[in-house]
Amino acid sequence: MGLPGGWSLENLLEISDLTTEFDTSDGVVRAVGGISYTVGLGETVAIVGESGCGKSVGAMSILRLIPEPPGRIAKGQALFEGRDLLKMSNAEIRDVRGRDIAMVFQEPMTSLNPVLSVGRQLTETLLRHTDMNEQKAKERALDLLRQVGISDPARRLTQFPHHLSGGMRQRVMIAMALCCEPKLIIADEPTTALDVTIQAQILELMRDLSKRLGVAQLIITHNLGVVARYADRVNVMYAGKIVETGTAKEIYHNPSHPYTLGLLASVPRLDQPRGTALIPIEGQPPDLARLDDGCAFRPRCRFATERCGHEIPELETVTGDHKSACWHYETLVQQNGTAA
Amino acid sequence: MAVNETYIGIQDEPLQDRGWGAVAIDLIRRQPLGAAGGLIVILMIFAAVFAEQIDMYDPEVNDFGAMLQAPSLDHIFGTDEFGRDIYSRIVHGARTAMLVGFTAAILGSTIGLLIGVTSAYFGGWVDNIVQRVVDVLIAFPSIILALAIVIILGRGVGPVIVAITIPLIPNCARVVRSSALAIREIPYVDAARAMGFGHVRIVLRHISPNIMAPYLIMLTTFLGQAILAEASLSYLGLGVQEPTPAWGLMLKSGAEEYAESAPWAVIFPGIAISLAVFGFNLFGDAMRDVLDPKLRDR
Amino acid sequence: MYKYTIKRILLMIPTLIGAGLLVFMLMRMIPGDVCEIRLGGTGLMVDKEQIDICREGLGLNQSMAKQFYDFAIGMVTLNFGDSMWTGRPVTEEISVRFQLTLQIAIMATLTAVIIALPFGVISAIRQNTWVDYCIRLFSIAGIATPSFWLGIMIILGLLIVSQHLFGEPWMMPIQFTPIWVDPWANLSQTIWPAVAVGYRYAAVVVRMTRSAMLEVLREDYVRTARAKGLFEKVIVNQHALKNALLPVITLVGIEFAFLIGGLVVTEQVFNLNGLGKLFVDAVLDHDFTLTQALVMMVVSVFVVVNLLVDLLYAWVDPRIHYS
Amino acid sequence: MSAAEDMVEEDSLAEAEPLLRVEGLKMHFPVTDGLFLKHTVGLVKAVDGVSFTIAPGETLGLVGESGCGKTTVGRCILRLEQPTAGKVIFSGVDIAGMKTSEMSDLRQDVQVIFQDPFSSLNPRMKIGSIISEAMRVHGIIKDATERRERVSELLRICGLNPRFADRYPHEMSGGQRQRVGIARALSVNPKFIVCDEAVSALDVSIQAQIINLLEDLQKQFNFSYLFIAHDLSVVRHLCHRVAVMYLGKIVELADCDELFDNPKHPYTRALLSAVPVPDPEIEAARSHQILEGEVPSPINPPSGCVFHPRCPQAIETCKRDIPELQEFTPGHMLACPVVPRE
Amino acid sequence: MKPKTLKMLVGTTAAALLLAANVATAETPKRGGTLNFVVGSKIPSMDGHMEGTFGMIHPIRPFYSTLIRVNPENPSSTTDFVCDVCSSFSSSDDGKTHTFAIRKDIKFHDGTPLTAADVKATYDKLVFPPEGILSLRKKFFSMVETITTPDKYTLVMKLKYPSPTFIPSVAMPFNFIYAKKDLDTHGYKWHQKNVNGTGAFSFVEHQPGAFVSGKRYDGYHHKGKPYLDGYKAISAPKMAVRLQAIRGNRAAIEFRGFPPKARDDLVKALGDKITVQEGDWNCSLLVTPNHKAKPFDDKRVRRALSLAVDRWSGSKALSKIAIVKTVGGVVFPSHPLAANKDELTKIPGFWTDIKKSRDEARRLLKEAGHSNLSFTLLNRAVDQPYRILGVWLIDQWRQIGVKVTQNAVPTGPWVDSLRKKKDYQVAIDANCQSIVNPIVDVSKYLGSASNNYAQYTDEPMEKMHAAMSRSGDPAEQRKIMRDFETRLYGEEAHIIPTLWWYKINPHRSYVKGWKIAPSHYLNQHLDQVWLDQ
Repeated sequence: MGLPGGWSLENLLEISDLTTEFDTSDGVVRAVGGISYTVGLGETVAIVGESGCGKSVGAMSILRLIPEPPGRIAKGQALFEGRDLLKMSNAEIRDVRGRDIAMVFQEPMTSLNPVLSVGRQLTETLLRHTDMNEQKAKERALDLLRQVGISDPARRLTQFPHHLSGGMRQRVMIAMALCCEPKLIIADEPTTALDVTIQAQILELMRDLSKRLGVAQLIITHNLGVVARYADRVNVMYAGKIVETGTAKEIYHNPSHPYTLGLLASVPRLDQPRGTALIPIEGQPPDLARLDDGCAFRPRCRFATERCGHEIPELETVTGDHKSACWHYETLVQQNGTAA
Repeated sequence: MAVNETYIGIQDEPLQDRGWGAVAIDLIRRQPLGAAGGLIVILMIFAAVFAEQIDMYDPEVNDFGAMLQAPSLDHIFGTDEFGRDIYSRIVHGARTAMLVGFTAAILGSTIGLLIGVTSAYFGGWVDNIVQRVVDVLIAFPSIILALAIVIILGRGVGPVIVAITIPLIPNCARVVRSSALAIREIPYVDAARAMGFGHVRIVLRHISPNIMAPYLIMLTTFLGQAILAEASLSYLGLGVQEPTPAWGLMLKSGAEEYAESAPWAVIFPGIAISLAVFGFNLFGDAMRDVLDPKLRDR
Repeated sequence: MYKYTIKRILLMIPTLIGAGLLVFMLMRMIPGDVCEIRLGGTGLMVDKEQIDICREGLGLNQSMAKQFYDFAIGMVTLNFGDSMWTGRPVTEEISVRFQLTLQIAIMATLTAVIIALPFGVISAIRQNTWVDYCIRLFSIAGIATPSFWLGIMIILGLLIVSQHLFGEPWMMPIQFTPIWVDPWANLSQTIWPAVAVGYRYAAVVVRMTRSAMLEVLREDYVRTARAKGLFEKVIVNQHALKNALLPVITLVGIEFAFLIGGLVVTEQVFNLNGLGKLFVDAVLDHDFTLTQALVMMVVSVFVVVNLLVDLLYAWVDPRIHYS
Repeated sequence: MSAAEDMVEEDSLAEAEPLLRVEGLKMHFPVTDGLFLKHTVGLVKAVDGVSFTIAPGETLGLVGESGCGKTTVGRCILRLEQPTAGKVIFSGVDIAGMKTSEMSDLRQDVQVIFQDPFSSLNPRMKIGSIISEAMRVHGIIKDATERRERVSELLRICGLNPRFADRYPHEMSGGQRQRVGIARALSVNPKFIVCDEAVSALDVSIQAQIINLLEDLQKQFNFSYLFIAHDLSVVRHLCHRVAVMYLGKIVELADCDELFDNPKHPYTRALLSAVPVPDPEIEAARSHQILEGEVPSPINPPSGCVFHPRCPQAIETCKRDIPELQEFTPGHMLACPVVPRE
Repeated sequence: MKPKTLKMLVGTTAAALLLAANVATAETPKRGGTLNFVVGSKIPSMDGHMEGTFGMIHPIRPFYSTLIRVNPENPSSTTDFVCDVCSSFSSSDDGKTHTFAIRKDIKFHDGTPLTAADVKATYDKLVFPPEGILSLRKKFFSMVETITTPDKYTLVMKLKYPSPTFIPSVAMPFNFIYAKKDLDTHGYKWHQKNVNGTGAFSFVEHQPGAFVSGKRYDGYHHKGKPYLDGYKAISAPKMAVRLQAIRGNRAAIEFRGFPPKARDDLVKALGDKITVQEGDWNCSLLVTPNHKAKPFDDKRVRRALSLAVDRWSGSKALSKIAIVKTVGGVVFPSHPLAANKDELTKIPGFWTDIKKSRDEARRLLKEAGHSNLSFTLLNRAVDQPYRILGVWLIDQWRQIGVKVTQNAVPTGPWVDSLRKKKDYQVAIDANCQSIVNPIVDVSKYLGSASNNYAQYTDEPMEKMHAAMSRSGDPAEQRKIMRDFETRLYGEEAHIIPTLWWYKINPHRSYVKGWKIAPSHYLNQHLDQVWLDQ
């Protein structure tokens, strides 16, 4: 975990002021509006938020996988082991991709190339980034498939993605990500498309591998439960900004942003009896093309004051690493405290 | 929470409609080729509608004092072998072309739409039979089919339109069918069925309007194809009849006999055909990009 | 796969029957009569008696049912009869032309594919750049140009240019020499129609390749490939192109089948003694036997090519698992 | 609402005459082959003998993983599919065997809310027409002005500004569309609504809004819901009783809290264990039972108990005998002979 | 028997126009070379007896000989016939017996010697075909009573009545002499696909739809001929291709005829490498009103339609764009029986004052109650000259207020409509014959003729024609012909004439020895053609 109060060399990845924009027919949409966070060595960090809040775009911006045009990384830094990913040449970033930082995507159905065999898709990463020969790469691929718990790996290598079930495919995706023993895996909604029992299998696998291999993980998800179960630290995003960041425990037990608070109150929980009241966040998420220079959550916020209308709050420390981007977090923390 | 009076979305400003100007500027910026195509299409339609107003001579009157004259101030595109003003014939030819093109394209794609949707919606033996018929028509050499139809039906623009339309229908029906098969599975169709609506209502009101993207794309493609088909039929001597001004006819006689001695007789009708088809295709391509990037050619 | 193939082959039968019925009825709906055209078309004096002798000789005075029965039996037993116009066996008439048409179709396909694949791919990767615009304009121009016009211009261009260069106008041969007899004479005749046809063909394929590539490049697995750090070249050539090829293969198949029976206009322009020309002549001459046999042949080629395309499809795309 | 009130309510429900009774419902999709004369070469047993009842004003949750047949059950009740066997008795009438033409009236009693708010509304129709279409076509309200008023009212009931009537679906957000879907279902005054994953596609904050709306509407109009979902947390929150399906069969059916607090079937247990709770401390304390393997193909389901290949408690007889859904404790049905009686 | 050139009709032989200084008879023919020529039609069966198209004549005629033929040295003459397989021929004084002495030095290409029996067998097939066997020329020989061979090299044809049309009919180029042996052993259909003749060239190859090639027959009976080593007749139905082929020297000549612009283009591009031969063509383009369709049963309407057409100025304009030129009456313009200009301009429709003519036309229409006449013109979808003339006629009729739409259809439906359905209102048709044989040629205008599609009966005209056919006196024939012509075109306007076709043959200058004839069917045996290369 990072040192309190600032960036440290232990940080594998340091994102600062990352801003990604898209040109659309409605004008420039700032999907990611200057976010900063860190991922420490071996740490599992979650980015949580609702659809359209920019969490995926933010993650893909790190590896510069945003389609350009219409996308554009407007500014910011993404220091990976001290090197700015955003300033690298195309050749350099290609070397980083798949070797140092690997990605696991949401849709295992579409993220694997349907016309290439599983083996081919696994080995090509190895052949690209290491000096293994075909034979060695194949052995390594077999080993990887075994590691991610795929039965009969030798046969699987010759199969095509459509032969595999969703869970299997996601395992293949993970095996692919592990190919070159990366230092960081970015997992973009890795289990959203899967059933709960499979979701549990996959997440358990990821946690296990991560621990065993010491790989840091950046999990992008909307599922608060998944975050609670697996993440060390959490960044909550809303409308392209990180509105709260802290350890999972802090976030869940001491939410210091009205949005986080609202999320937790509106999610139905398995451990609460039937009929427990849900308190939804009223209104709709804002249109990113029409953001003004106030707090984006203001229209849905019961704490909103006049100040929120013209000043965008920056992340401020609540306690230690726990930060919130709200002018009224103190009021909120107090109220919460009394409520709890 | 009670059913309250604070409606969702009441604080939204109403979605303002952007003006046509803004839409046009946006189109030019994003689809410059498409905008150019649109401009050509508008030009063609304008010429077709206002042919009498913008022509310079009667397009059908022979003037043997002015045979095969090169372009001049009197005849800006020159004259043909009968001394007819080529510019005026092209302007009036636009009317024939638009008539043939639009009628054939609209008929072809609309009939294809209905057949395709019906076939997909009912499935089973209806689909089976329709698909077999479509198979036959697609496999049948289309120019020969058109040729046979135009010979059977005889004179004039009408038979040419029918002859051009019929080979278009199965292509559209097939594309529409596959779209409709997908749409049939979309929940709003289930919702309509759950509401207890009849087949006709579901086909016409719920499925067909949602196949507008492939339909419109087929339509613009067909427009170009129809104009070219008319030219091909003319080349085989079976297109629109003299002395009606028609581009295919003009191009054919020009290209066959006067390509060298009176190049203007072949260049201008050729440009007219190519430009029109070009325009429709550019426009159609842009529409494809806007409406449905996934829709296949043909 | 095996079962699927059998099923597809059986599915050809209704198509062939349908095509047979259609052509049989169409031909008899066309006003005119092969004897009247052949004997009376010249404007010479011809008696009714002579026409009747001719009709009887061709079996045209028999009932429709009998004629159709003979036609159907002929098709099944592969006995296609004699041309009503020349009196030669239909198979002989067709086989003479088939070679030429097939060669042009193959050459045009090669031309088209060689031009279209790289252009389509470049156009897609450089979407909305001037390169893309140029390629798109080039390809739409190909679709927008009437093929006979292009053919006439090619011939005229050759005549004029060669006269300027060599003093003597040069024209391509107007009679077919098989490629194994004289490759040079063969190619100097066939290359021009192949180019004229190939241009339009390439234009269609470029558009298809471009749109398929654009679509594929947006797919998740391309993003996955990028995230693996693969070279762009590898991503385009191996990951994207292989997927984008599927619709292109279909199109090439359909176009190829179309060329076998549809080179009507180009064959006229270049005076190619091919199937397209034969087809038009047969229809215009009311040569029932020949037209019917031609339709059956072209439709057969079409369905067979389609079958091959589908099997190829299955081979390229393992998702299509026929069982 | 207190837990005590809840209990009373549920007691009364149990005794009421059920609004809907499903008996032995089977939906087998044939896998066909052949060219013109199709013949069946196999069966996908999407639903294989499902029985349950729903009382007026009750919500029955139907949970399970994808492919377990829960959606097909809903579609059979809606008669979007023609069931292979079994009865669907609605208000005393068996609608499973009815002809489509006889269905028209019943259609209006049974309505549906779909999962995907983006595809369940016809994009070419304005919201107003979407909601009023059925009223017009079925002649429920013949006067156009009245109809417009009714549309406004329905929109208001569903928490939408009546001005939305003039908008197209694409001009609205997911949550708003889902409200339109609900308003459409309400337009024919149904008694029973099938909610097919009605909130799964929504974001958490919006999901809560819709859940609350569904609850409010039920209180107001006394609907019955068949709530089909895979999200157990939502089901727990919303349903009176819950049925767990696995591969076309109901494996456990019980009152909501009973099922969640006291799951019996090994599958239910694994399912519950797999669902994470949004609280890191609780999560850290929970034991996570990870179910091995995946759901087998319904074309060729395992013999005996369909769950046995993945079941941690499976014994030899499970491979052989198909377990019946039986009352385990009062009100708690279970299809597993292995679970010991306490 | 003394050989003599038969001159049935005496008169000045108006030579066709020969523009370029060609056919320099002083030149000595060179031997060798292959002549490539293009044929603007498909090649149907190879049996001349059952075909009527030049598509068969051009490629096949050189394989065969005929009994007599048009004089190859003077093909533009309409009356100059010479022997081919005969050494002489003569007729009895009553004109009923014609005796042909057959040459003894002739062999078929397969080596069989030719005798009178072969000629008789050929003519038996033509004149008295067995049942089920086509003979398109049967009608031409309706006057023949018997064909006999008194000895091996003598053929006698006896006529039922003397006929001025007999000898020209014998000279028709379709009357290929077949070997009796072939007819006996292979049957009457063998010649459709096989060739065995006595012509200047022997058969080499027929590639269906593409070409026919022949090589020099060394045993040809006209000694020293042919000059060519061989020829290739290449089928090229599109006019543009034929033109380009000559320009690109893929072919040296085309024998049917080119439009004027094509000639100009060739001359412009190739200068003196091109020689042009031109002349009147024994074809005339007609407008046939359907007398059974109202209002064309009214002769005032028909006359109005004829009066509206300005033939004299049309001739000037159309001769620049179409293969028509000469204004003429029913008879081929340069034939002795043809009307001279004075006679012609008296016939309504041929008046030189077009204004007067059109005023009369409008008056007639008004009188008939059809001032706003509109109708559909059935035309043949063939460019030259049908389409061009169609456009011109429509514009001519527009000038008297008649609105015409055109229905140009392919040959099939056109023939069908004219011959079978007879459902047209007004049609464009042509009278196109091979040998100039006016009395036979004008028989098309008889209501009773099988190729007259106007559906009228006109007894006086039938009588006039019968009188002409059996008259031995050219002056009388000419007089009757004037009455016939005036009644047909003027009084009754059964048929509305337009212009005579005009044959233009631009060819490579190295083609020598071929002379233009008044018909594209004639003089196509190619034995006198040589290449100056």
